[in-house]
Amino acid sequence: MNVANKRWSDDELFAVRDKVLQVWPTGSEVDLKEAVKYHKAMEESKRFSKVLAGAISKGHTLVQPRAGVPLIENHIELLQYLEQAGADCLPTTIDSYTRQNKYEEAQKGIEESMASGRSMLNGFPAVNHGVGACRKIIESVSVPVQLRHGTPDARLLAEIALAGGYTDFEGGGISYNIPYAKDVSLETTIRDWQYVDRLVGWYYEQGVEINREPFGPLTGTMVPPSISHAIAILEALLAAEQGVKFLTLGYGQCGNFAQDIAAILTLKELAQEYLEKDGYDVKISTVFHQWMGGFPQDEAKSFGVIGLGATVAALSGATKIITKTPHEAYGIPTKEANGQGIMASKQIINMLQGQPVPLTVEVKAEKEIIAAETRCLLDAVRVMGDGDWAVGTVRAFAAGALDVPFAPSRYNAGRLLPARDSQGAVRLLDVGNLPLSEDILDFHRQKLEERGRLEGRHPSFQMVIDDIYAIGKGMLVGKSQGARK
Amino acid sequence: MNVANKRWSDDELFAVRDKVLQVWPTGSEVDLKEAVKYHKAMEESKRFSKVLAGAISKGHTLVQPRAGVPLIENHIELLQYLEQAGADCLPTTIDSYTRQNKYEEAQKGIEESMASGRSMLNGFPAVNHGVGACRKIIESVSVPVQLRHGTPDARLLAEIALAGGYTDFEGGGISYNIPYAKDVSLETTIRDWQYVDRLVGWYYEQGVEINREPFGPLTGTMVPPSISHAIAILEALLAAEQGVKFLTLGYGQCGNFAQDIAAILTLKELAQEYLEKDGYDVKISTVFHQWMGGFPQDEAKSFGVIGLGATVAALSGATKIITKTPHEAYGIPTKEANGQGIMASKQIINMLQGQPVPLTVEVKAEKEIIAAETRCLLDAVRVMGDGDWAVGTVRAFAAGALDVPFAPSRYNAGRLLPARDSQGAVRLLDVGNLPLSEDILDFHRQKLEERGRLEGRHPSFQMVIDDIYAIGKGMLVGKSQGARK
Amino acid sequence: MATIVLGVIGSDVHAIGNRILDYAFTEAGFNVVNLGVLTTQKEFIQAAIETDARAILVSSLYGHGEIDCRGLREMCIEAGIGDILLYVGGNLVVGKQEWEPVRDKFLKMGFDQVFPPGTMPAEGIAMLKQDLGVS
Amino acid sequence: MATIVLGVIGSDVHAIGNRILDYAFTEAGFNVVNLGVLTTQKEFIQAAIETDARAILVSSLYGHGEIDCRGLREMCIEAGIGDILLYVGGNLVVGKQEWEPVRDKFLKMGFDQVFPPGTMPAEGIAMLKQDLGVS
Ligand code: B12
Ligand code: B12
Repeated sequence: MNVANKRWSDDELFAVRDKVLQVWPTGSEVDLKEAVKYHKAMEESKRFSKVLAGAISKGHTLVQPRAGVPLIENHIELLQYLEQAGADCLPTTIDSYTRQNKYEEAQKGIEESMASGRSMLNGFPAVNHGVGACRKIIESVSVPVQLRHGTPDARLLAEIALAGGYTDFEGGGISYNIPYAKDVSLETTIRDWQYVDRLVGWYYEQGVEINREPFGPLTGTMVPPSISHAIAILEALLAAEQGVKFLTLGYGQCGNFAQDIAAILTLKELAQEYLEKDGYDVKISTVFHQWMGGFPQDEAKSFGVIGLGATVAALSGATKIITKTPHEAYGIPTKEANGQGIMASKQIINMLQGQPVPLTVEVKAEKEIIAAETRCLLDAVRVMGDGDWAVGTVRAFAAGALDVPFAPSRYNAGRLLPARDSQGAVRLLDVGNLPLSEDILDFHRQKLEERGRLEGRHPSFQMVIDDIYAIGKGMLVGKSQGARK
Repeated sequence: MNVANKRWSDDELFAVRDKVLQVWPTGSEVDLKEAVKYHKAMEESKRFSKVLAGAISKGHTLVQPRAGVPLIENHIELLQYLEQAGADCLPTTIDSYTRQNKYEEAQKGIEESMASGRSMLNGFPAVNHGVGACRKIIESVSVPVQLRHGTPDARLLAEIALAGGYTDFEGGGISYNIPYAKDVSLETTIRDWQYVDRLVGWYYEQGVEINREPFGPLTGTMVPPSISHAIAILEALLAAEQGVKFLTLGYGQCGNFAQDIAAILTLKELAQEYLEKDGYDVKISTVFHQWMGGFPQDEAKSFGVIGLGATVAALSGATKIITKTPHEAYGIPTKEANGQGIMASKQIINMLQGQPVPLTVEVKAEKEIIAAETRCLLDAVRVMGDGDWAVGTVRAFAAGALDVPFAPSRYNAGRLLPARDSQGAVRLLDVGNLPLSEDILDFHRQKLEERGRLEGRHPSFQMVIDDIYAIGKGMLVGKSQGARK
Repeated sequence: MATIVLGVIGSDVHAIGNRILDYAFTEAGFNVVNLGVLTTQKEFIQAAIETDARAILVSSLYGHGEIDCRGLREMCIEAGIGDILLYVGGNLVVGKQEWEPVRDKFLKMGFDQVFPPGTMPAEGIAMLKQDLGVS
Repeated sequence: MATIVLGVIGSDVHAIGNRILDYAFTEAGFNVVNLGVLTTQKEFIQAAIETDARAILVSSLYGHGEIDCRGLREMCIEAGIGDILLYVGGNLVVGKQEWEPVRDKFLKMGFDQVFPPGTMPAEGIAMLKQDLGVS
């Protein structure tokens, strides 16, 4: 095993660092000492850790869109527009070539975008643009900006983004591998993300607070809460070991009211429990992702999906919500469509501000099942790793004891098959090798049998497909028609 | 007192009827016997009472828009479009001249609309168009159609609409007077609505089920649930006495999650309780009105308001929701905008289908307070009327023991002043003469003092104004700025 | 201070904006004669004459404003108060229409100021003070 | 029945549609060789040659389809499978764009059929059976 959950020494970090910075010319722009100075001169209102803490203490839910376009000036214009539309914090979403470290292709995309006057990339290629460009972005808005991406190896990207003044960096060794790669081993990505986390830890030791955010929704499609919770908590533990002190843990809306509220509540409670148990002192916030699966084509229906997500996010007390847009089913939104997603969501969040979390019996029941499942998973990982979370993670994925539905990675067993119960909660149709207790397995079986009875059919892969298409057809639970129709 | 809650004899009905039908030439088109035959030939899927019963048994929430344009063909086109957009039941919304029985002006509006090719009326003038036109409408769609208006004296309108095949008729002697008139006495409107209810009762005796729907939201602006509940239940009692067997009771969204859910639950429970106590056997359904106050100008923000309303309606288990549109702040919506309101709402309602009502401690607490208040009001009405609900209603309004905020009628005391507490629930700032118990008054006082403390100001009319403007500014609870800014 | 007549014209019962306008213009120092909802052209003019008002503020929310407001200026002229200030505001026409043509239509009818949906009272107050030369 | 090669081109990792297409085309009787996500042009062509496939079905969801698909037909020709059927579908370009020009762009690149966002597998299956003359 080529990885262990053990804090890197500064020497280890800086030895690797030299090579990382050489991968692309802009690496040479990074001057850590100067970057620390730059961060220290920044207003607190632009620092993610502070804004998140403020939201928690006031009980607010912050609104953040996704957004990134290839050219600097356009990206600035976009972010300013979204701030105007009411975003409480902003993103820079990175393009897919950069995510795969294909900086030459990103360069081609930049040039073609310039030439054609259209965006030819699906995000902002921050590595190609470099440190100075990042700072221009940070300086052009008055709220915190986070780097959002999906990059298995984000070491150079992190160097440039942090030196460039970003105060929050998304991703993790599991969540930016399994849904975002095909052939990259978990050992590699866990190590590469230890680098990122250690870099963030190093900044903290210099007095600079950087927030980190594992990518909660994973494949965005019927991921059972316990799966995403287990992975989020593992990434939290790995990050904490490297010195990360501020973490936002995420969850992608599943659609069932009670399950979604319970998920946000348990995410924070369980993370705190596991981090404390291992002796880490970390500030935890949560982020609720509006519906991450396929969207309806119709814009009004999309507003419906967005509205339900915003309502649940606000009622759950999530620290932050990531919004979608009425263009979701088609393509990268225009700035106007992106602003509409923000405004619709924020209207709801403001209206629900200060209203208590609806702790119903159903929410309590879902909390119990999510917590029990997550503990089964995490405890198995610990055992499989002989007490080492990193080793355990690698082994658990190899054994299918951790398994993400619909993920492209060949390091993911891909045996898990989720389906909705009759009320739309995500349950397990095929549990694969998940180390769940008999009680829990029974629970899932019963829930899906109940649905099968109501629909007069046996739960099968066709049911899963129907569920995937359901939202596009204006439902949450798929009716028997699906791909054939 | 010129009114009593006593069933009209057929003779009484038919004596008045002769005069009613003479008010406008189309009155002569009404042939009751033939109308009964027409109704009996109608498919059950187009009868409101059946569709409502079906929704209740399946736990569905039906989606219904508001819609009405001056010319027949356009109105049909509009309804067909809205059915296509997903409306489960349809409306015909009547114009404001017809509502005030100004049929000459309505005629002018029809003619000007024809000449200009634009709608010059804010609804469909059904009396002017007559029985045949109504039937054309009913026959052009495949779902039930309800007549929606706001007419203090709706006797002729009811004759034409029921003979025209409508199976549901909105309004009531209180709810279509106090918010819709200035100078019409409650005695007059209660009598005129006894006529309508008796006519509906007469149809029932011939075997034709017509549903009736008191107008729940009243002025649509911070109406405390107990006020609208008391009035809805009074109208239910008055209707039941005349032989009405199917009633949909309504409530306009106040904005606080727990209060809104509690309102729908108590509305049905209390109505059933009072109707049973008086020995009536009536089928009760409920309707949740999406936000009835001033809307935000921005369409995306309006979608937010719509989304929250749809979510709460679905979770509350209301039988029906009346939708708003992204054009609300501007004017009568285009058919497209109207369809968008339906589609956004229906997406959410379908997604939440079958999910349980969130019975939180806060919902339970709101249920108790709403029930206690409503009972105070109704019991006072009974006492004031010496056991006669009609007499009691007239006297209670005269004494301010029933009082609707912001209502134009001079038969309404207008002393009641509602304001939101810090979580947005509608409370009483000035209780006027409402006969509420000391406990309840204390509760309201405390809630508003708490808000005052948080905002560092004394509750006042300025706070009420701020609350009225709040939604337009993207909030539920008004911050201290309001009209002055 | 100056007396003004306020009301909602025609068969319109929208009372909430009217109540707030009453409060806001009174707070701003005007002597407000509020006729409330369902007010006819004749009632506006009679009240203006009786109270020697400097301006008539008409609201129309429900969409029939175009029909209801026609001829008001002419009737003022006939009644001998032809140069009284006439303001109108609200949701003046049916549907979401472009604002400029709507405004022009009402200006042509003889209104001195026309206010779009969502106008805050402060804007009307500032304009009225300016038009009346008071502060 | 006919063999087809399926995959998601370029740096695109959207795996869900690919999994469903695999299932649906297999159910419809095709012999599906699924290369999954992150597939290069070369890999598509090699697989087509190796398996003697009748069609290549390319998905692109993430917006870079325009860059990634360019030259695929030419490369097929070079590789000696110039007249293999080429299908493409997904969210082919960046942003919500008008469909006709997008389709034309990909037709001009040499694709035989181009499918818009939200296409159901059944439509692709019906078209492929028609183009291959099978049923
Ligand atoms: C789920 C999802 C993700 C998941 C994917 C998980 C995984 N590994 O599979 C995650 C969260 C990881 C993700 C990441 C990203 N995504 Co994404 N994603 C989606 C989303 C919401 C749903 C996709 C989906 O699964 N749909 C359900 C399946 C069944 O449908 P489908 O994929 O469309 O495929 C069907 C049809 O298109 C058709 N079809 C497809 N190909 C072909 C080919 C033929 C021949 C035929 C006949 C039919 C056909 O049949 C399929 C089966 O029915 C879509 C938006 C949407 N559609 O609502 C965005 C979307 C595709 N993503 C997008 C983007 C940009 C990204 C990111 C770059 C992040 C970002 N900037 O936002 C990264 C890309 C990472 C990468 N390197 O590829 C954009 C693409 C933009 C564009 N084209 O302009 C979309 C459209 C969202 C948006 N509006 O911005 N995404
Ligand atoms: C509450 C409401 C009702 C309540 C009214 C209760 C009552 N008695 O007051 C009820 C439910 C009864 C109702 C009924 C109807 N309504 Co209504 N209603 C509304 C709603 C939602 C809010 C109005 C409101 O109170 N706003 C808050 C106040 C503070 O703002 P305001 O009224 O706009 O007034 C402010 C400004 O406009 C400005 N202003 C107004 N006049 C003037 C004048 C001057 C000189 C100045 C400077 C400023 C100014 O200052 C005011 C204070 O800030 C509006 C839509 C909206 N705005 O969101 C529809 C709306 C006004 N109603 C409408 C309609 C059509 C009706 C009905 C005919 C029913 C129907 N077909 O839907 C009936 C009409 C009955 C009748 N005969 O008049 C339409 C009008 C359509 C149009 N113009 O094209 C609207 C716009 C909704 C819509 N989009 O369809 N309604």
